[in-house]
Amino acid sequence: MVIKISKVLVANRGEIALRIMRSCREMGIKTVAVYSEVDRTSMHVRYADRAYSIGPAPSNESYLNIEKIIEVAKLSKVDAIHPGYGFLSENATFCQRCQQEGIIFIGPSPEVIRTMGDKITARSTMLKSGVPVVPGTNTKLTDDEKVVDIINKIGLPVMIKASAGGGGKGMRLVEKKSEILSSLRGARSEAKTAFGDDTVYIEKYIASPHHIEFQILGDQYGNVIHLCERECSVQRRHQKVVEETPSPIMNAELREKMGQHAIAAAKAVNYYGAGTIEFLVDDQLNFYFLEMNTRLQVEHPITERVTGYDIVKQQILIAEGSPLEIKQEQVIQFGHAIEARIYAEDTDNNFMPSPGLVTHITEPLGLGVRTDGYVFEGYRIPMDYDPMISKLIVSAPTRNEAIERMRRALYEYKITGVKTNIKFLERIMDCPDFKEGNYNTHFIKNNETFLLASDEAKIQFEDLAIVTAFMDYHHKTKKCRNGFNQTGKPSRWKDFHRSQNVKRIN
Amino acid sequence: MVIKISKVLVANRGEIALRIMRSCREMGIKTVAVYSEVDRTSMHVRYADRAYSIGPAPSNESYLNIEKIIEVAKLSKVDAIHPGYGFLSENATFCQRCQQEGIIFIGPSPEVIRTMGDKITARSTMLKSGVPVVPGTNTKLTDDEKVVDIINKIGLPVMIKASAGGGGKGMRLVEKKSEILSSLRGARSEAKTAFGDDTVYIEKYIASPHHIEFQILGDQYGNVIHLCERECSVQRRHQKVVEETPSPIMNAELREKMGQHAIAAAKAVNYYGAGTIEFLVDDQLNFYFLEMNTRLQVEHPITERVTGYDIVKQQILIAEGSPLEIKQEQVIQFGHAIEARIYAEDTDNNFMPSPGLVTHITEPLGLGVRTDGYVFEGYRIPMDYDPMISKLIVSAPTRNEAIERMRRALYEYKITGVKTNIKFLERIMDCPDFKEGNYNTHFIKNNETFLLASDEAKIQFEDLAIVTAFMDYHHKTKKCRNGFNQTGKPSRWKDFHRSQNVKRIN
Amino acid sequence: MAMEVQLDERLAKVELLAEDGNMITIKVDDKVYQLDLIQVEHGVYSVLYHGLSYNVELIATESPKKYAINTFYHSYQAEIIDAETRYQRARNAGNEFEAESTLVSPMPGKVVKIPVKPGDKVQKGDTVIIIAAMKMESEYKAMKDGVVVDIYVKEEQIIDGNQPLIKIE
Amino acid sequence: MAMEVQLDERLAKVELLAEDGNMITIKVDDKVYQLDLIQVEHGVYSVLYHGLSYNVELIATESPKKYAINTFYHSYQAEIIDAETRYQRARNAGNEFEAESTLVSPMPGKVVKIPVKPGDKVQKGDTVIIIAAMKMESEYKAMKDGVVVDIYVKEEQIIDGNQPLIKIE
Repeated sequence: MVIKISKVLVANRGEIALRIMRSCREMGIKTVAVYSEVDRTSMHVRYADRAYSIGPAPSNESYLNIEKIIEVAKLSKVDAIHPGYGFLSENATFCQRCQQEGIIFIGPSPEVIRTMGDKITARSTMLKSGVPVVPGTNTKLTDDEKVVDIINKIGLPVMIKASAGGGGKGMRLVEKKSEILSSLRGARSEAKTAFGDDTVYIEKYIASPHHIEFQILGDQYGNVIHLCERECSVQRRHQKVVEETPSPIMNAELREKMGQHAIAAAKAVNYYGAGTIEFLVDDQLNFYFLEMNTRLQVEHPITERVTGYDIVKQQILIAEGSPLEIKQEQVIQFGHAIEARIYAEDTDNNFMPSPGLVTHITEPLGLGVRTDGYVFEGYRIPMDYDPMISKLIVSAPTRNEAIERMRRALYEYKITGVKTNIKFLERIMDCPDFKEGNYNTHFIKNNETFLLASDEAKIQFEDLAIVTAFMDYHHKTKKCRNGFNQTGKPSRWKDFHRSQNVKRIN
Repeated sequence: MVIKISKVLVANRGEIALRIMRSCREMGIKTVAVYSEVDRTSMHVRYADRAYSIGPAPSNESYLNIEKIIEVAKLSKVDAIHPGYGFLSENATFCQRCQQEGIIFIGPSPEVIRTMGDKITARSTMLKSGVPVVPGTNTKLTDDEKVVDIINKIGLPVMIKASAGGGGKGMRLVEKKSEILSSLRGARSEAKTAFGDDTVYIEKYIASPHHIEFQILGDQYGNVIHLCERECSVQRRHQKVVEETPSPIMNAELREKMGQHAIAAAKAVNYYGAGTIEFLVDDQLNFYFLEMNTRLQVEHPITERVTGYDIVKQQILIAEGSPLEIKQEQVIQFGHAIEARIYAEDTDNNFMPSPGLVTHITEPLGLGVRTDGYVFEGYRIPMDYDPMISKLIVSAPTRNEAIERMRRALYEYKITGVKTNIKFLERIMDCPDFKEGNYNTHFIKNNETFLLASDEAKIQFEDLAIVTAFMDYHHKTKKCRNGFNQTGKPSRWKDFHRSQNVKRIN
Repeated sequence: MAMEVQLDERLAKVELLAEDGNMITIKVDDKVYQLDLIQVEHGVYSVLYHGLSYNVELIATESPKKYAINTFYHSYQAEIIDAETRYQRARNAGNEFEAESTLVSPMPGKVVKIPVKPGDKVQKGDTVIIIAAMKMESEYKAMKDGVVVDIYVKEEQIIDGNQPLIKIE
Repeated sequence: MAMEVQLDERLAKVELLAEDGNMITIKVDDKVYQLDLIQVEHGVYSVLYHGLSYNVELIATESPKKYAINTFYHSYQAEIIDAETRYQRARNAGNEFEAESTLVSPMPGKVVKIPVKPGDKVQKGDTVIIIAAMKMESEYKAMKDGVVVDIYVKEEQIIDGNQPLIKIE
């Protein structure tokens, strides 16, 4: 049965809240925003049809406050909630609470979220369905001695990983026999702190792997398709920085094979909604199931660009109970797309986050460029949330042209007031290994010297900087002497258009 | 022989100058801007690698000043000049001057510009090549009596058109016998004033025609392809307002047939470069050659979006002497694209132009949206040039979704300070005839009542407007009393972020 | 704090009943609103009313009491009417005819042609001045029968929006 | 008009030789430039030099004499050195050690933990404060051996960028 959704609460903030509301608006669906105290001036509050405050800045008092969000959902009489990514998007309890209240959760069932959230259960489910997983253990390990035995049997190097894990926490690479016990204890203690569960499992370590994921869509009637792969190997500390599709190492045969396994993985858990199957791929193109993300991914726009489909709209249609209209054989990759994530961070200073006031912003425009952002001139990026400012997505018929376009778009992108990683992203586009498509998850580490090289050309622009500062100060003091700016009138544009006006009138 | 271009002078301004420079930047080509006195602060001056002043605001003293532009081209040592559209783009003399100076003109040969610029010569050239033209005369008509004879033979209604014409000037529709002589004299006198040439020709009047054009690309070796059609029937006073591709009335067979004729038309004059063949199409899908534009068109981005090709890059490659790499059979239309032209004009007041200071601008972002603009906050749109501010291009897999996306993008597009036609464009997207794809060049005239209907919902937002103005004034006066804004310090963001800061610090 | 606000044709009485940061209680004529109103960008306000989210853009004019206002799809002209304004309006009341005698430019542009001269008799609808802007020429007509008493601009002159052009009496 | 400008490590002597609208002649140390320099947006300058087109963005700071500057790809810190600044610098010269004794926050954030208290002996490299911002915790270390003499912030406190945190002597 298809139940048309007419009003959606977006339980998120930042660029993804806006991105979801855009699709809702195109579908004629009303949107409800929720916001924490520091987000009153945020763009998602202004873009939505309705907006409700849900508490103080810390996430656990607002964006993670299930009961408060349910309360707003009932008050504003929405049919459905979209959780975005992060926050409550993979929270089975929240999903269940929505069901209890008769509110559609735009995502999979709580059971699937639970199954895929526990890495060991996910591994064994995949194994049963014939999806290749990284060789390792598939039961909960608690006895340290047994773990050491198993590691010796698998053979070093191995990864010790937390079963409840995610985001690189509770994870240790073991390369030497002498490190086994200390790494095991380290992983356990970190997992206990982060997830309240010190269960671990062991995986064979895949040397120089590629991180490649498949976007899948499944409806509530058992139909599942994939929208091809995304190459996500450009990472820093397990954080993706640049993604692209197609992957430079992909070929049609491998795509077909991995795609079929991705579909099998989704079918194994009766998955519905949009989801992502992550694989590790080694240099010999062997691939292994890594994990499944049961939500929208940050990098979904590159898939949208090459396939043409609006993934958020597909999520909503599936949640309404519509059968999938896209057939696998219709899915093509038209051209090449690259996404770069713009972070508010100081790349010259150990990538320290850089919240603060955005004094000026110029977004790149033109052919093949998409920006998904949420900040504007005068917006104060709060220190309470993720440092991602926006995502810059470019596309072109070929990978080379897409890289050239990305360089052009990064050149046009100007954000002042806060520090950003734009220069660092430009260096990635200039990096020979990236240009040749010859990279894996060690790319950033291997190219650190190139990527963080200091600016040798800096000195030649010194005089330019000096002159401009001098002249600005000179005009400022001159104006004060002439008594301008003391009239109380808004003088924002007046001064630097005065000369123009004079020219025009004479 | 291929001669790589390394530096290009863009002999234009506004969005098209920027759009060309973007492609140059992606190709690693340096750019040189030229600007008139009122354009010192224009974006194209800031975007270019070099910029030179070429004279006062009036076009004939700057952007149409051939010798001045050639002088800058030599001074800045460019290999090539891109003329954009308008200004010198279809000026055979300019094209020839470039050749004489050994500068590549990015466009066709002067001979072709001349042939196609004279409408009668163009008509007879097409006839000879078997391209259908609107029934009418193909020789220069000077004798009034003979004209009357011919019109009587063709049968009313007819169009009288200036041979040197363009932009609707020197053109008359004749429906009654009694109007023939006065219309003929009117057309002649207008043509004389506008083009210095009163030669006219007669065309059968095509009732309720569609204006459909084909984008073609030809190289210097006789290879010509077409990149499918653009539907341009949404016009107001011969000015295009909205364009889309594919055309709602097109089918595969007709596209094939018209495409072949477009290629034949280009081959008939040994055309190279990017060009457009305009056709009139009647309700029975009979089509007639109307004219050829020997330059880039304003609406080229919709073709770029569905085919994936960057037409400016193709122009540059052709000008370098590269053979076309695109084969006709590779050209597909991926999805549907619509362009809306944003004009600075007062649609409620007879579309009067509205130059002035842009105080605030928010560009639409997200999936399937491209903006080609050039204005920014604080920019004063000069009264000396075209009122087009930008072009908004959307795309989606289907026409319906593209229309929904255009509505969403127009909703997000905020320009204050000058009046724009954004509301009018939204009404077009809401208009049943447009939504059903059931329109021809009479669309705007036929739907005027709907498109210009007054806002009935206006009254319900009155209180909102009143309260906001009141509170702004209230805060302004309060601030003055408290002595703020008299410190001389920049207070642009200070005031409205003060409350936020307080919240954050406690 | 209470004042009157003129919005296009409407004159509304506005009273601010309470203000606590961006939370306000305000009365417009007979209706009381509780609003969350905050300036989010230069000249851009976000207003929340019972959960509904509105955006309002204010465009400053040469007078601190006058605004051009854009809401969702609508545009308004507003003026704050305080004691000073009321006094001035009263003073000018007698001169209303005066204002209607003067043709004012609705947009910036360049004077192309003035086919009349002071002392000429004109009829309502006669073209008295032609202005060009953005490649388009507009003809302005006399708003009534009368005599041209003053011409404030010259041919070829660049003019601003809202500039007096010709006075007819 | 002549002044000194401090740009990062460099101290440059600047003299404005001529100014005619946006056309200026200016001397930086020994080099004379003829430039067309104009502010085009709030804080954004367009500079033309022998036809070359440059864009420079100035970010205002709390002091009208200090700027953060972005050119093409590069960032700088600048300070206008006039008589007043020179005097203050001279006065502070004796206290330079003072400045280096105080740990200052490089970014806004929240104090998570302060594992030291006044009177504690610390060694260079010891963690003395942990700050969280944007889901990331950063540890700040003592810049020298010494004794914690003052702590200006508390755990859980929200801090600004450039705020003094701890003094070590």
